[in-house]
Order: sequence, then structure tokens, then C-alpha cells
Amino acid sequence: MDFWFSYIALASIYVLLGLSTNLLVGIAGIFSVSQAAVFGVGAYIVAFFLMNDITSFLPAMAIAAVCCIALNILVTLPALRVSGDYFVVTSFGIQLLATAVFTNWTDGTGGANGLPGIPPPDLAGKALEESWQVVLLCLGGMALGCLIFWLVMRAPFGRLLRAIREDELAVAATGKSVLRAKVSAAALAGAFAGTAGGLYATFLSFIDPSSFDLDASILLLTMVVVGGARTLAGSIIGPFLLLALPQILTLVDIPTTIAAAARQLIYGVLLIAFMLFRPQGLAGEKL
Amino acid sequence: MTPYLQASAVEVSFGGLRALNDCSFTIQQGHITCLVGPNGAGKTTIFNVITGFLKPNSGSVTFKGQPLDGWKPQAIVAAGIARTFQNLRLFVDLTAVDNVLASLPGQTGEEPLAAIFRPFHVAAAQRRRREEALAILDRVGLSARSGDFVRNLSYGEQKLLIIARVLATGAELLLLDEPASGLSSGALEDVMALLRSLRNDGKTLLVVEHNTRVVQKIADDVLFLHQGHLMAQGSPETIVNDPALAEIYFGGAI
Amino acid sequence: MLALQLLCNGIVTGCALGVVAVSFSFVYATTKIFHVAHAGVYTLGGYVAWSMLGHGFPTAVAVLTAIAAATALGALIQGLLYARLERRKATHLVVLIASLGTLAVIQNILAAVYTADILRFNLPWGAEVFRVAGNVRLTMTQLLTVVVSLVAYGGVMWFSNGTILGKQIRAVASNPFLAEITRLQPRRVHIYVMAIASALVCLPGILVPMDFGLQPYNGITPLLTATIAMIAGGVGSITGAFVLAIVITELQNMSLLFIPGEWSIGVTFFIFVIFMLFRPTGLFAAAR
Amino acid sequence: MRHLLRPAIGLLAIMLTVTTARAETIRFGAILPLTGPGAMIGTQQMRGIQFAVEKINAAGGVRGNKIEIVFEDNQAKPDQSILSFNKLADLQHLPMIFTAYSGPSLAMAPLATRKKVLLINAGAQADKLATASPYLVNTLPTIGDEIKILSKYLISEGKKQGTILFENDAAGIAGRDDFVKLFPAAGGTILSQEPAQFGQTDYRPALLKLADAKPDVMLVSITAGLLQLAQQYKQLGMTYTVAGTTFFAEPATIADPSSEGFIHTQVRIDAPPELAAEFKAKYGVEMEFFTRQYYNAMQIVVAVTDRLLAEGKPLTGETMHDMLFTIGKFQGLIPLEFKSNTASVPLDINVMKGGKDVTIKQMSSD
Repeated sequence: MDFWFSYIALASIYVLLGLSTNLLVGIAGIFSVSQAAVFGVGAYIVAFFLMNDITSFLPAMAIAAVCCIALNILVTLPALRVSGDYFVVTSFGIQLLATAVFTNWTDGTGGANGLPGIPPPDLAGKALEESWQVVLLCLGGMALGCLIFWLVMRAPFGRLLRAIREDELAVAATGKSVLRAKVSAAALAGAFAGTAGGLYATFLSFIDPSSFDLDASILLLTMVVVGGARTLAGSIIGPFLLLALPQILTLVDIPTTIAAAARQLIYGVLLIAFMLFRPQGLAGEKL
Repeated sequence: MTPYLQASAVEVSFGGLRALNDCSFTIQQGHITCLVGPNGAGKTTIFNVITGFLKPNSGSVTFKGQPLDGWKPQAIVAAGIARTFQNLRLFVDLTAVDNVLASLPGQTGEEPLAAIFRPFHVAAAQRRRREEALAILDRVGLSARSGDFVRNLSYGEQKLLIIARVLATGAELLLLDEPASGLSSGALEDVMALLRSLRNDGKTLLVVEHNTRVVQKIADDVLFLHQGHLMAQGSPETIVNDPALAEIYFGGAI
Repeated sequence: MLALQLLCNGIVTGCALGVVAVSFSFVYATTKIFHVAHAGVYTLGGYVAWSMLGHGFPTAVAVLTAIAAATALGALIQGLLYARLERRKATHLVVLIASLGTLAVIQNILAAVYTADILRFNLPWGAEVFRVAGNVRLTMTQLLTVVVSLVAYGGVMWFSNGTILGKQIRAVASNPFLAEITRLQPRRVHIYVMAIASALVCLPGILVPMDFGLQPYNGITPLLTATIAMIAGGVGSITGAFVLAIVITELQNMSLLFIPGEWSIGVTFFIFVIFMLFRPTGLFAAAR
Repeated sequence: MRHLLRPAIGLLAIMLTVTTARAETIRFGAILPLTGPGAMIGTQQMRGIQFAVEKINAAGGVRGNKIEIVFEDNQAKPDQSILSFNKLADLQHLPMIFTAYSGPSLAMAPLATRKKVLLINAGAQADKLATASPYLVNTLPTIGDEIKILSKYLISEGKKQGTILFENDAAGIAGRDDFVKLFPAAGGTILSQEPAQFGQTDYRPALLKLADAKPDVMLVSITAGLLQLAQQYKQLGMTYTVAGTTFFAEPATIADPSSEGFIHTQVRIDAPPELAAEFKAKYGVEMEFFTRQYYNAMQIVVAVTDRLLAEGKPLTGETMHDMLFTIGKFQGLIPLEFKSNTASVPLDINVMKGGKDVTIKQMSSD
């Protein structure tokens, strides 16, 4: 597996997650910091079905998507009841709760040790053992995700979501159900996150709770912010750029003792700088 | 005959403040009814109650004989009552035509499944709905600006657009919160002409208005609200010329 | 015995978190900013104090310097970041993300300068053990934490209700627009608020690490508990935030008696989520 | 697709290597957690490698060749580790990579097998590491090996009622699981167990709850915060014996009076006093256990490299792997022998006494 291959595959997976976060945070205005938890559930479900040889890859992905749709609706329900900042804390709580479950429910998730040896994905009865096949699969998943995002956003549903983000009350006054639109957005975001989780599990062949923790959720948020909220281009640019950044930075000569902290520091500076000078990100709309 | 819209003994209080106090009135179908009264009389509150944004503490509102108690805003719009807001609340990051489109009811592709699985069908339906929206914009005289973003429209144009948006809902009873305030005289004439033509098309209008000149020109019927209570109801002439009401309106307001 | 000792430990930790909650609530109620970077200010205070002690300064000087540094940092964050964002009419989301960025910056500067190791305060008097109420054992540091926290809480209550600045702050909190036209200058008041809250949060920021050691990434958990306390206690209620911080810490501690420890954090948040669904305005909100 | 990508990737790789590589420099990799909650130990490990490399280079390098280590931060996360691994293996063609932490090492193991890159782990001790990949070599015994010896010793001392305090992550849980299995096998009973979160240093509630079970001994399976634990244990007036594994070898904890009487197994890896002093002078911190481990692991790598160069063989993952097992026995900071992928090393039973770690029994890990 070449370096570029794994970079492209991971970035594709994160694009799906970026779309999910963008739908929820950027478009529906639900500030969720628990998308990594839903991502994780998708990954564990697919891992479970494949490792126990219950179904093949595609049905497992479908099951994961359906479960994550239900889960995401459930975790965003509080957002429909409590207002912005309160929901952030609720969402933090959901994320920590999920991490606690991933870490402690040893029988289902392998606990903190994680699940090694997840079989590679298979299509039409053929296992995709070659790395380029897996990369193509991830790219395909990303393309499908992007297509769906594009279709949805150009349809009346997309316009409705944009209107909701601007003014919920005005939308209610025109006779549309804000609740229904938000639940639909949450469902779609759940499907994206669940699919991304399944691809991630089969691509890495190993998952553990550390990939689905609060930091992962915040990284996702950074990707959307840097790429740009509410646009397809932003959701693609963000993950590709942020996953490349640490690799690019290692080519720069910084003393190794502080290089690592410096890298994280740069994420922070990026967040501040973008918020101060370019809240729309590289290719997005105003947050 | 059942009254078209009837409010009976509506009470609303916020904390210790009584916004509506035993407020009762009826309005007639096909009329332009103007709602006047000093600031804080409860005009916007009655809008909120009728459109389901606010639950009254007691009392009820019936529309064509049907009580609207506990209805959600979208159900009330579906029943045929739609409103505007005093501060407009347009979707400023959307174009004029998208603002209207966003308010058209029952569009295919308004939920994600149709959008994903029947994209061509949705696109075709959108083309038809866009025609419809453009027609509504044309109705209020904004067809030339359909593709412009709302934030680039003049205030007068925004006021027309908000009427277009409420028209798009297909409601028969339109509640307009100060549609003519802050307009230049030219724009004022346009709005008044539009309101009259809407009435002639069979719409019923309930309009909050401060400008007595406008009231006299457009109103078929006037409701005078004071301290959350209906003080008087009558033709524009009788209300405007009532010295007691003028005292409340001009003297009491300051 | 076990229950009593757990209870006392809970009170100690809860008091410290109570001050974090009070200071966070102070910022949130006034500025409406969800100031996540507060966790960074909290962490910075401890490091400054540790550094000063390491250079041989007396404890009082070290603590005062730390407070001064935290105060300055808080005011800077408000003046250079939040005020600018507010002028640009940034949404809540934008401010929150900027705050998260600030937290990352502070934490990683500390990690770069001091490494990510657990640093220990070398204060022998702090580890001295006292027996309280029968056989409950508490260290000097723990006792000090309780006393300082209670004093801080009392101080905030007095400040908020008994001083002109405190009343002005409450005025700005309840209605910034009105405050503006009455020339209270909300912007300046906001800087005061951030400065005061930062000075406050510096106290647990020093006391807690004196007991448990310093780590650059360790500010977020106390802040999270504190925000939960603030919300559950009712935003704007100082007493609510302080009391709920103690209650939540006690819940976490005492739940050990009934369930395995790995679930105690989970249980706290589970209770919180349920709370959010059924009483989102907080316990003490009605009393306001 | 492949035809198009290959030349482009090759070109980029050449460009990148040309700009950074020097002809006479031998480069290896290290994938360690340098940020995030695992950074504390990761930094210790990095310093061990750096220190060894600096000393080797100052002495003229390996047969005249300077050594350079490319460090990668994986934040202790498997996905970052995979990215870093692929970068080091594919882009920079490094034959050997140091790794740490069980999760990342286990995630990289299949890739190491596939690409024939030698992974040397001198920090993680999960039992699964022993069999994860022929290319994954561990220079220290697994936790299971240590716990087995510790359990036997404890029982022989009459301490049969046990409790466990474990860190709720891969390393801590591995210790707990081994103790749950091996302590009763040796004749003991487990009364109760309590977790602590990684990076969370308030152990009082757990200590109190465990004390309530009235044990003879408490197994502590944590990788950070031991000093805080010792102080809280002392302050609460606990009397049961505290036992642990090599993780206990923290100079600050050993020196602190609160750790008096702590028993632990110890992978013997002592730094000569002059070396430790030199390290302290250079980095301003003690030469901790993990620092010594990775310093030692670097010595093994140097020995293998030296021999390969002497025999004129190419330096690849495969040759290094084979040479490591050909040499078999190494003498770095400790004598060490590879009979399997996991080294047999001397293992002691130590007791902390008067600020010193005193060996009371010497054994070997197999």
C-alpha cells in the first residue's frame, strides 16, 4: 500500500465525515461535537458483521448506515429541544458517553484493546485484497457521498435547510416543518458517518476507541471550518488539506522535541485565523 | 353564518405583563382589516396567537368556525393563514426567487429521499415551480430582480418580496405586520395598490398599520387595540375621527 | 467510613470545580460566549505558579504572579479575539470555534515549553495529613482548597451584589442593549468580566495541580464538569453553579459505591443528557 | 490508474528524498505519540533514541555512517500510525521503524509483514504483540510474562487476597486481564477491581473503594501518574501491599517516601550512573525507564546495522530482521536474547525502600 494510497483512502473517508458534519453543523446549524461517536458505531457494526462472518461487506454497510441514521436522530434530538450552547455540552456528553461504551463494553468492541484483524471489504463475493482496490472503493464511496450531497442540496430540501439556518421562525411562518427538515438532515448525516465508519474499519483492518474520541470530533470540525462550511468543495478541500498538513509539516525543519506540539498549535492558530479573517473557510459560505 | 376569523376573550401575559387582555374581535372575509393602536397595544402579540407562535393563557381563535387551539404554525399555514414579520425576516443569503420558492407548499424533493432517488423528476418539478414563483414575483412587481440576492434589494423591494413570500404559501388570510412602514411615498403607493389588488383577487388581509393616511386609503374595517384590549371597531372614518381614540393614540403614546 | 471519606473527597474536588463553574458562569452569563479557552487559562495559572516556585520565589509571589498572568490572558482573549469577532457580528458558532482554537494554542504552547510530563509541586507542607471528623484523612492542600474555594465563592457573591462594578456587570448581563444606551460600555465591562473570571479560575488552577500534578491537556475535563454544573444550576446563578459542581462531583464519587468506576463519567453525562431533555433551564433558574 | 500514478509518485518521492537525504546517512524511523495524552511517555521514548543517536554520531557513526531518525507523531492513534508508517515505508523507504503503544503497534503489524519492514517495540507490552507479526520484535517481555512471575512471588509471600487498580486503556487492561487469569492460577483470589482514566490523577475514590474489600495486595496497572497514586495511598493511610510491573520504575516515585514498600517486577535495564548523569545534563530530566529501553533498542539496531555493513549486505527490513535473529544475543544496557519475537531479558522482583529500588530476587522472563 503506497503512502499516497492510504492518504487518499483516509481523506476520502474523512470527506464523507466532512459531509456529515457539514450537513449537521454548517447547514442545519446543529453544533454537534459527537459525529466521531456515530462514525465509531458505524465502524464497530461493520467490523462485527464481517469478523463474525454474518454478512458480506455491502449488507453490513447498509445495516451500519441504518443504525447510524437512527442513532444520529437520537443524539440530535436534544438539539431540537435545547438551544445552541446547551446542546454543545449535551453533545460533548454524548461523545464522552460513547467513548466510555467503546472502551468498556469489552465483549462488543474489544474494549480499549480494539478489534484487530477486520477482514478486507468484498464486492460480489470477491475480497478486495489489493490496496488500490480498497482505495478505489473509498473513492467510490466518497464520490457517491458527494453526488448525494449535491443532489440533496440543489433540491428544495437544500434550500429549506439553508432557509432554516438563516431563520427558523420565518421558515415556520411559511408553513414548513423545521423539525422534520432537521431530523432528515440528521438522518442523512448519520448515513454518511456510518458509511464512513464501515469503510474506515475495513480499510485499516483495526479499530479502537481512540479513533472515535473527542479529538476526532474536533478534528472533523476543523476540517469543515478550514475547507468551508455548507459547500461541497469545502467538505472535500478540508479533509484533504488537514490530513496532508502533518505530513507536509514534517518536511519542514522544526526541532523534533516541539514539532508535535507545534503541529497541534498550528491547528489552533488556523482555527482562530479562519474565524477572524475568513469565517467562510477556503471554499465555503459564511458560518 | 360562522364568522371568518374570530378571536374570543384571548388572554396572554408575559411574567407580570398583560399583553392581551380579554381581546375579542371578528374579521370579515374579503376585507382589508387594519389593526391600529399605540405601541405595546398587543398588535404583534395577536398575530403570534393567531399563527400559533404563541399559546394564549386563555381564550381561543377560530377560523371559519374551526378552533385553532394548540395548532402548530405549519398546520395553521396549511389551513390558510400566513403572516409576515415587522422586521421582515427574509432569507438574506438567498435570491429573491429562492425566497419565494422556499415558501411554496408541497414541493417534490423537499425531503432527501426523493431528492436522491428521483433527481430528474425533482429537477423537472423545480422548473415548473420556478415558473410559479416568478409569476408571484411578477405579481408584486419584482420580476426584474428575481435572481438578485435579498441583501442587494432596496428596503422597498424587500417589503414587496415579503408579500410575495406570504403569497407563495397559498394562504387566503394574510396577516401583514406593517407592510407600509418606512417607505418612500412612491413605494408606499405601490404597496397600497398591491394590497388592494390582493383583496380584489379574493384574499382577506389583516394589516398592522400606524400611518392613518394609509389606513384611510386601504382599510374596509379598523380594529383599535389598546392595552391588549379591543377598544373600538368600525370604518376608517369613524375610528380616525374619534377624538377619544386620537387622544389615546397620539397623546397616550408619548 | 468509606462513604464518609468519599464524601469528603467529593466536597474538596467539588469546591474546586465550583470555582471553575462560578467563573465560567460569570463569563457566560455576561458575554454569552461559550468560553472553552477558559480551560487554557485554568491550566496556565498552574504552570506559571509552578515555574515561579521552581525559580525559588516565595509561594505568595508565585500565586500572585500566576493570578496576574491568568488575568492578563483572559483580558487579552476578550480584547483581541472576542471583541473583534463581536464587532464583525460573528455567530455563536464562529466564536466557539475560535475559542476552541485558542484552547489548542494555549495547551500546546504549554506542552512545547514544559513538555507533556506530569509536573509535581514540591511543597512538603501540602502533603501533611489531618484527621477530620473521626477517621477521615485530608491533606493540607485539600483543606486549603476548600477554604480558598469557599472564600472565592463568598467573594464573588459579595462582589456581584455589593459593589457598583458587580451591579453594572449584572446590568450588562441582563440587557446589553439597555446597558449600552445608559453608557455602561458593555465592551469594557466584558473585559473586566473576563479578567475577573480568569483570576478566579486561577485559584483552582493552582490548587488542584498541587494535589494531582500538572498536565498541559488536563483542563478540559474540569471545564466540562463545570459547564454542566452551570447549566444544571441555572445560567446566571452563582450559587447554582457552585452547589451543582459539588453535587455532580459527589455523584461521580458516590456512584462508585454502586457501580464499577469505568461507568461513573458515563453516568454523570447520562444524567445530564436526561436533565437537558426534561429540565433544560436548570434547577436554580426558577429562584431567580 | 496504477500506470498513471506510479511515475508521478516515484517522481515526487525522488524530489522529496533529494532535498532531505544525505548520501552517507543511514535513516530509520520512529512512530511515537508526541502529542496528546500519550505524549509524556512518547517524549521519554524519543529522548532515549535521540540520546543514543547523538552519542553514536559523536563517536563517528556506524562504520563512518551517520544515523538519522525520522520521528513521526501518531498521537497514540492507529490511523495516524498507518499514515505515518506508509509515509516512512513507502516514501522514505526506511528499513526499520521504532514503535510504541499496543494499539498502534498491533495496527501496523500486518503492514510490517506485508512490506517486510522491521518494527521494533521497546515500550508496549500487550500479550498479542508477541504473535502479531514476524516483523514485529519486542525488546521487553509482555505484561503476561511479568504478571506470571509477580503472582507466584506474591502467593509465596502469603498475599492471597488481591485487588486491581488499572488504567482504562490497552496497556492497563492487559495487566488487569493477566492478573485476573494468572493470580488465581497461582492460588490467589481477586476481590475487586477499579479503573482509572488515562491522564486522570485523582485515585482517591478508587483507592478507598478497593481498601473496602480488605485485600492483602493491590495490583496497580497504570502507565502514568504513579507518584500521585503513591502520595494519595500514603495520605489515606492505606496498609495493603502495592504491587506492579515494570511501569513502577519511575525515579521520582521511587525517591518519594510515600512509595515505601511497593513491590514490582522489573525488567532489568539499568543505565550506568555516568550515562544517566550525562543524559540528565543534556535534557534536564531523569533517564526514565522508557528512555533507557529505547536507548537500549537503538543499541540493538546499531549492532545489527554494523554487522550488515561489515558483511556488505544491503540494509533492508528483511536483512535486518534476519540479522537480528542470526546475532540472537545482544549486550546493550542489559543482556538480551531473542529466542522468539519477544526478547528474554532478566526480570527482577524489586521493593522500594528508603527512596531506593532494591532487588530482592533475580529471575528471567522465560
